[in-house]
Amino acid sequence: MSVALADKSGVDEMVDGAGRLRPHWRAVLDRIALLGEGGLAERAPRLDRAFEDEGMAAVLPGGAAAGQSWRCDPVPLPLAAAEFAALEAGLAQRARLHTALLADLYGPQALLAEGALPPALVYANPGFLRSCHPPQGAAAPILHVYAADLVRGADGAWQVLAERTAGASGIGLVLENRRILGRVMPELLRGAMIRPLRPVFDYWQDCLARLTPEGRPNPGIALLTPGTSDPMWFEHMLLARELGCFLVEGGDLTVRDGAVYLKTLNGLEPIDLLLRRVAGRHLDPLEESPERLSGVAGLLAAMRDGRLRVLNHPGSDMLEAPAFAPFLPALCRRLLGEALLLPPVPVRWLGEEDARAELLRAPEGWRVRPALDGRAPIVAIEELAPPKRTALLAHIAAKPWDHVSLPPFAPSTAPCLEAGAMMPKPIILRLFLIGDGSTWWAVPGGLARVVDAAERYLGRLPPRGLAKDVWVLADEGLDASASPVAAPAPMPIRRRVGELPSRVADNMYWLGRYVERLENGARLARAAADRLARGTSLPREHVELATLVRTLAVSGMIDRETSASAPGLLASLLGTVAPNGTIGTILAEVGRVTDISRDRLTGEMYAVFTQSLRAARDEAAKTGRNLDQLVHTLSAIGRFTIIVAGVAAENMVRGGSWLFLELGRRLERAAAVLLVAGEALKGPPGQVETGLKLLLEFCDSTITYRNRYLAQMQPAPVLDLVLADETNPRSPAFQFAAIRRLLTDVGGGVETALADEAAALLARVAALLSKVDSAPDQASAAASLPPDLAALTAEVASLSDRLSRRYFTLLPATRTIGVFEAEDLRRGAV
Amino acid sequence: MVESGRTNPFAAYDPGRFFCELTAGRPDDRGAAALLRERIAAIGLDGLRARARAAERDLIDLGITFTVYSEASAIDRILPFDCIPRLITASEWTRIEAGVRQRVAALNAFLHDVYHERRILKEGVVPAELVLGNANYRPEMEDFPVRFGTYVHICGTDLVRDEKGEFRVLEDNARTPSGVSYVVENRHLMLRAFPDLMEGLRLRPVDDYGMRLRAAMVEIAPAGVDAPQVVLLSPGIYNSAYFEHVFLAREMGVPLVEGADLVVDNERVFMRTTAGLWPVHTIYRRIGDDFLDPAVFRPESLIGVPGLIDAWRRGNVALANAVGTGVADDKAVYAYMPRIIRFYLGEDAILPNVETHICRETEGLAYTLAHLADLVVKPVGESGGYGITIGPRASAGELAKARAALLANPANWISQPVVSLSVGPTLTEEGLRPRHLDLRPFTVTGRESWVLPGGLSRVALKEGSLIVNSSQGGGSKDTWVLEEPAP
Amino acid sequence: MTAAPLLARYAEGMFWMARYVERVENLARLIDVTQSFESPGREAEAWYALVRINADEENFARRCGAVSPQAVTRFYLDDTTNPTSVPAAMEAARTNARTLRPLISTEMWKQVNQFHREVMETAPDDLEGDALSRLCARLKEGIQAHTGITEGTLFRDQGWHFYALGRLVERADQTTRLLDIKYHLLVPRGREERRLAELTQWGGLLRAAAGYHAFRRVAAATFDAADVVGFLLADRSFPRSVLLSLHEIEHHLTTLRIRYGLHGTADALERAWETRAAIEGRSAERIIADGLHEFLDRVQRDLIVLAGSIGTAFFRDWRPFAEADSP
Amino acid sequence: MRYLLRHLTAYDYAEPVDLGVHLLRLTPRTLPGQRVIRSAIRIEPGPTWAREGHDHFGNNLLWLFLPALQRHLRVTSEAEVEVAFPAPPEATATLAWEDVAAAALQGGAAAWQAAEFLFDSPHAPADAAVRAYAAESFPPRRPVLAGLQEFAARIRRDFAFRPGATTISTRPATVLAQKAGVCQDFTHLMLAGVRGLGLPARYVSGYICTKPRPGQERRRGADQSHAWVGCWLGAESGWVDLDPTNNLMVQDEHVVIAWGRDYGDISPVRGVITGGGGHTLSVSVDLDPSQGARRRPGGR
Repeated sequence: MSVALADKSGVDEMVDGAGRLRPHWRAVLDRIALLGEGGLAERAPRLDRAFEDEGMAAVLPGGAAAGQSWRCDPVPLPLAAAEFAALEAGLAQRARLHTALLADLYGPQALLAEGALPPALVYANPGFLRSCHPPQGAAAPILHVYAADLVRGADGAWQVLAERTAGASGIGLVLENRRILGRVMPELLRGAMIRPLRPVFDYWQDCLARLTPEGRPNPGIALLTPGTSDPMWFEHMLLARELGCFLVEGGDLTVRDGAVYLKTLNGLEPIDLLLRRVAGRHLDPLEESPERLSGVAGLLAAMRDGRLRVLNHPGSDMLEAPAFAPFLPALCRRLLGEALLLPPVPVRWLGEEDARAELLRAPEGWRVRPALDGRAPIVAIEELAPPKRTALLAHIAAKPWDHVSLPPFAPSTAPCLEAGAMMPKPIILRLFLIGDGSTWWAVPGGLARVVDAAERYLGRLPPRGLAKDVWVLADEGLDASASPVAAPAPMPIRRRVGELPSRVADNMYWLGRYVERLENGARLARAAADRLARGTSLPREHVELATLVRTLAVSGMIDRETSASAPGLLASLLGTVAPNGTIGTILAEVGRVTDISRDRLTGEMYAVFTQSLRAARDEAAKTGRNLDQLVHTLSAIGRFTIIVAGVAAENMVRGGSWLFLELGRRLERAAAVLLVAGEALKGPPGQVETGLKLLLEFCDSTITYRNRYLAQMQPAPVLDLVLADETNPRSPAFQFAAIRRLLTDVGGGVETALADEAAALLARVAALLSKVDSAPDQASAAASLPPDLAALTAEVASLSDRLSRRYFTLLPATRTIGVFEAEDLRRGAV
Repeated sequence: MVESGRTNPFAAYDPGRFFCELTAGRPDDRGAAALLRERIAAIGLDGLRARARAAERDLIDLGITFTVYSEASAIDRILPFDCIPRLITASEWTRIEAGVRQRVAALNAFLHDVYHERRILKEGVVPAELVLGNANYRPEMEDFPVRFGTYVHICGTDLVRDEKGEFRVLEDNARTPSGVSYVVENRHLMLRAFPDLMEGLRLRPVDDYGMRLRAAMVEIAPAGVDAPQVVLLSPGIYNSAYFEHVFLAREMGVPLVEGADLVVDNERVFMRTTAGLWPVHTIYRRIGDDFLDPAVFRPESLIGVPGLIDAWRRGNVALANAVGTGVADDKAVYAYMPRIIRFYLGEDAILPNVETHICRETEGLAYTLAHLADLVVKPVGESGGYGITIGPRASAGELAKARAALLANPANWISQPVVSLSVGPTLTEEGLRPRHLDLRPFTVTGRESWVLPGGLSRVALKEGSLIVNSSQGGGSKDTWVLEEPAP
Repeated sequence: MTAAPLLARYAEGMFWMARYVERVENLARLIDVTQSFESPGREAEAWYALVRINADEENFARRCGAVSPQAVTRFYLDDTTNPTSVPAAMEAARTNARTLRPLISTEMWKQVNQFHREVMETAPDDLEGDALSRLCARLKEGIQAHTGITEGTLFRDQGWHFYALGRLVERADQTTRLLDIKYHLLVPRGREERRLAELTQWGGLLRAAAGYHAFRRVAAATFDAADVVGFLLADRSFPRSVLLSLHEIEHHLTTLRIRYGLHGTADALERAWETRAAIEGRSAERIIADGLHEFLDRVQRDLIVLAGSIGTAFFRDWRPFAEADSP
Repeated sequence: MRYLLRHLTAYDYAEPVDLGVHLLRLTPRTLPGQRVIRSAIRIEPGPTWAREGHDHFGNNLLWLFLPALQRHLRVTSEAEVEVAFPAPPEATATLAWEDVAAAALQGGAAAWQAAEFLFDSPHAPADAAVRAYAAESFPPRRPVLAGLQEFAARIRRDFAFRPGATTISTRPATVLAQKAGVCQDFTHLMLAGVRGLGLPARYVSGYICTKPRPGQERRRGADQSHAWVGCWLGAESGWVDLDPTNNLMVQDEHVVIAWGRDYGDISPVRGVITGGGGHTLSVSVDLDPSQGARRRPGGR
């Protein structure tokens, strides 16, 4: 194992200036040695693969190509216990300082009146929410999560590069890094004396309990996400799941009469605590940024009224402005009466005459960044093209308060695996704190981000990158798993069945329908492929194949015209499983719905779904243009659908998600069997027997039929078995009976209209059967069924429509009035 | 020599003097054999091997296996399957079908006669002691009526084909013939793995065997039962043919029972169900006579049903095949089959026997002793290929031993010339090579007989070997019977 | 036309196939969770809990001796001669499936057969490093495929009810044992400052029962031991809770009784009803206060009797004329 | 001067509105030069929930939650107001504009609140051309009010009052280029120009007397909400309001409703509705001198 010497520019985390190993690295290298010679290099690709498969990028719709996701370096970054304790104390102090700062800025603004802060930092700050600053005062703003980016200076001391007061993005990455590292390299973590990350959520939930507005024993807690298009959506999903709260988008919430509610199947559920992952100024289109409708109108009114607590406080985004840094030492003394423990990197606000003069005197060598936007990148003046540089300097001269300057900094380096060898790479460390408004606790881990040579430091987390797991070493003699938390009173368990957001119910319902549609499509295609393979010489076989083609065409899987010949049919079938074909499209849709429903699936279920789904999609995407490839693809699809069925049958909690997934599957299956039956019975009575055989095959019921009846293929018993037998897991009667039960559960025993409809369908099937059974010529009676079956199919579709209207109907689009129109000033009077 | 995958696999194929089922010119195949050869050549050796491997995997997955037991473990093996099918023309099949029907009719007539009037013994056509002294003779059957006079409901007739292409009967299996499941499964396997080989060829289907069998079982149920309950009686999952039992039970749609599932109460047979006792009317049994009823035959049998024979004799249950059929498929009786056919049916055998010398008859013994080195000497009443001496391949010592055995008990032996079994191209390590084949068509008889088109083609996988038994290294092929040309 | 009722042997085969399948799933999940959640420095203890949950202390001591992660994984995943191992359970499941071959779909048999072979091919390499969690994932996926095929192809006739009974009895038994052992590993240490560490352990326990996220959704914020016990014992929608299992057992027994007229279900029904009433009648806090171990012990004994009475009524020991014949 | 104010806003929706949340700024502010004798807001249909309050700038606010499935919304604001804003200081006696700018940027006890109105705002972004246009009125050391008055007069002179020439999103630079707009555009233009020079300026919304006084022409912007500019003259002189649309110092013809950085901070009837389809809006404003209690405002 070779370790390249650290670059001179930055301190190295592993070796000191004399090339000696720092002692706390001993533990890490010992663990790595356990993997054996080359063990690390061997595991690294698997680690990459695991991140691609299960990491954040994997959930982005469409999946991510290699190199598009966050990766984790196999070599962790250890932090000695004492060093971490110092960082924790320093960051906790900063979190307290920011809380005090917010209390003033959203209250009396004494700091402005005293001149301790220049007005520009507040009034020109886009994060300052005037709607949160009513003149008569409001509850003190609360910070609940806090993160800071740190770099180690040349003197070896950590400095704060940036702070995150809006939310603490990246904590999900920290947990994912540890989880996947632990799975791919269990030996690395086994026996290592490091502090575990698992208590994080326990602590977090404790905090939430303490932060719940008083007198709310069973708080409704929700995490507000911008939605699946957000690059950090994965993290939102993970947090919501671990914290046991709802994951909601703006559209899921509504404000009624001054209180915030979640729209669920059972009506409106009150929300008391909102963890926001949406910028403060996008929370409420009524009072802030009316051009964005991502928020919830009336939310801020509810918050001001004390009906809702938003964490972090919507106005806290303003403190991410880099311009605050140079004022913090003084503010700390002023507000806390303490000296600031952790210094910032030497940032200077150009609103100060001296700083501006120094910069303008010799712009080269300075870094500049917008003073009030913590997410904008840092720019090196000497790297700017002359016109841009001139423009920037002019801007600084005109609006000096709009930028800060800072000298170049060289982050420390840490060893990273590259091409099998350890190479020093510059890193930035992000640590996270969780608090309840008064006490703070640092997550014993973090995100060490490798700064790419090409990348200038960005204020926000990039969508991809290389991270290192951060190991906080346990103090000798201290129990690694203990943590200094006082026990709050335990909260009673709260039932949440039925509190399913309508959007989620909609997704689960369609997931069920799509999966079943896939299964039915694959079954039909498989039956056609088999006949194609063995050739059709007998008249019976011709009829069967023609029926299959018709059914596939009616289901929209293939085009009937072009599938008339055997080669045409093969091409059609291959076409339908191709990524842009009907089955291929459904596969993609299933993938999409699975991803956006991920917060409703356990990790295990999600893994099982996506792995088998990916296998199916990989098969479908293969270029083979022959029957073999078709059969492989159909098998892979079949495997995916049975796994979903298996999970639904035994592993899903019998809650709302399950109910709607099942409803979707059952409805689709009933419709499919009715459709196949309708097609199979089309034709003269003489062909009925052939149709019946096909129907038995499609419903997996051939053996059972033989078990129950003699060899004779008779219409009444066959149709009874495949349509009306409630013990046959494929019969419409079975589905209708199940749908009735499911709808009864969904309706909570109160609403019975839809369940009654399902019962009526069940009776309709029985009626169809008695029609055939009592006919003197059963074959003719069977051949006359298709119109009845079509009518029944239409009723299934109508039940589905009514179900959607009742439970999923999305409210009409929201819009703002009175802001963009202002007709009152422009109407044509005089 | 191992052929590479690219050459025409038939280039090095030479059946020699044997009749080849795929390369011998048969005008009535209407070009099917040539077409098939072309298609095989098109797939190529590599393709054949790859698909054959996949097909074997499929067999293992499906559990289409027989179990070989040794002291330490039970190993599931598949019956080796050769992917090159055997072709039978429509006219060949017409003859075979008529021949085996005739033979089954004669066997049933014979059995009825020996358990009733014994005309054939009284008239000396068949030596009485050969029948009455046979270990498989069941006195319990005497004067017992079976429905439609059918004793042998399921019969497997082993045929071979000589150099001239003439089909001859090698053996009758009138007790519990096995192997029919392979006929159907082989076809399914070919459909999955080699659909392109049969495209457009019109083949007689084999998949309604179960339905035909069940219909026959219902026919033979005791008269007056409205909806007879048929069951298949198997020795259980440890029997090497268990897969076939499952297959048949599923294809027939009847319960597969083991002895312990059946009870006899008041001379009626019931099966134990969760709801109590349920009457049973026809038992397709896959257990030998000796094990059927410990109360009557072998008392140590654990797989039988005490009281079953009583119930049967009372006419409360039908057994298929009937007890005591072993007396008819004995090798000794085999020699007399042409005479038996003529005796009962007044016809010549459509399918000739292999020329057989009955050593209990003086001429037969004399001829056998004189031509020992050219003949195959077989014991009567044994099966499975054991105890046979093949003259042309035997050492002097082996011949001497056989001669001594013959002289000691001539009645225990028959002899036959070495039949040059036909061959079929078979996929081997080296390439396509000729291997010897036989054919076992299956006849199902209730009120009437029906013959499954084709039958089990077994192939001796060792070069030059004539032994096609699965327990002795045999494999099987799919058997394709071409449809009659459309009128 | 009425079909023949179910052969007693088939009913037995269904019941046992399901139990063995459920056992494989539980073992795979336990091993996966143990490996993912082993506490630094306390690995041996965590792995030994696995042995204790399966009541394999003696068996393990005889075959393996000292406890180590490697020994335990080998014992359960790669030792065909250990009757409580995954391969042994899978072998038994397949043997039963073979018996049931005439009854179950080809798809179902094929999957069991393939999966059995896959399990039997487990090699020592599969237990090393990250391969172990992949193996567990494959095992779980195999069982889920089995369940899916069963769900989609097995007729909801008598056989299915016996199948369901097998899975549920095994599941209820596993959940009680899991709770019993884990609870006693955790609780005696219960000093207040270690509360969080324990909560973490409870998280591991919930994951072992596949109920972690479900529980999270139910328990809004913090929770304590009684909440977890209550969830695993008495939740009404969590598929692995003892109460839901018992509830479904009752449902299946009742269906067998009413739809198929199987009156032999009486004893078993009574037993299920009593056990369920015992769980429903008391809060988790109360159960813990009165002695969780004793309570779980009772539930386990009840389950054994329950399985026994199903067996006596329908399977092996069933003697149709025993009573009539006895003098 | 005493006025009776009546401001009617009516929305008619093509389809019923499922949910409506509204924020009204319709009640005049109480100021040293403005006395609100009475005021009332009528809403039809009646809200299910309402809250009164003040915003960051001290404007009067009313939050409304309306019942579901309404087809229209009518808001009537009526008030009786007496206005008499003090006369502006002598223009030549005001501070040099550069000193005002420096004091504002400095913040601190005297200026920190005025400093809020120094910076760009969404509807009045900084623009070099606008700044240059403004700068013509601000030669070095000119007293600030003199510059402002000249600037307002230039706007009145250079720009055509032309409803429909602009929309709310038309930028000051465009208004400057096309030399036409309405009161809101002139206000934003002036805000951008003045702030470009570093002077605090705020957007003031209100009304101007509907009927012309004898001998005067009718004021532009009557019959509607009106807007003008408030300017800070330094800690001592404080704020004065200039109406660039009519080139007036605000004294007794205007009623002040609210102020903020620009129109976005003070829109009078703002709401978020779901559903409703298309809608039509009609607004009418009357601001007439009242003769004592001849007519009771509020209609009752």
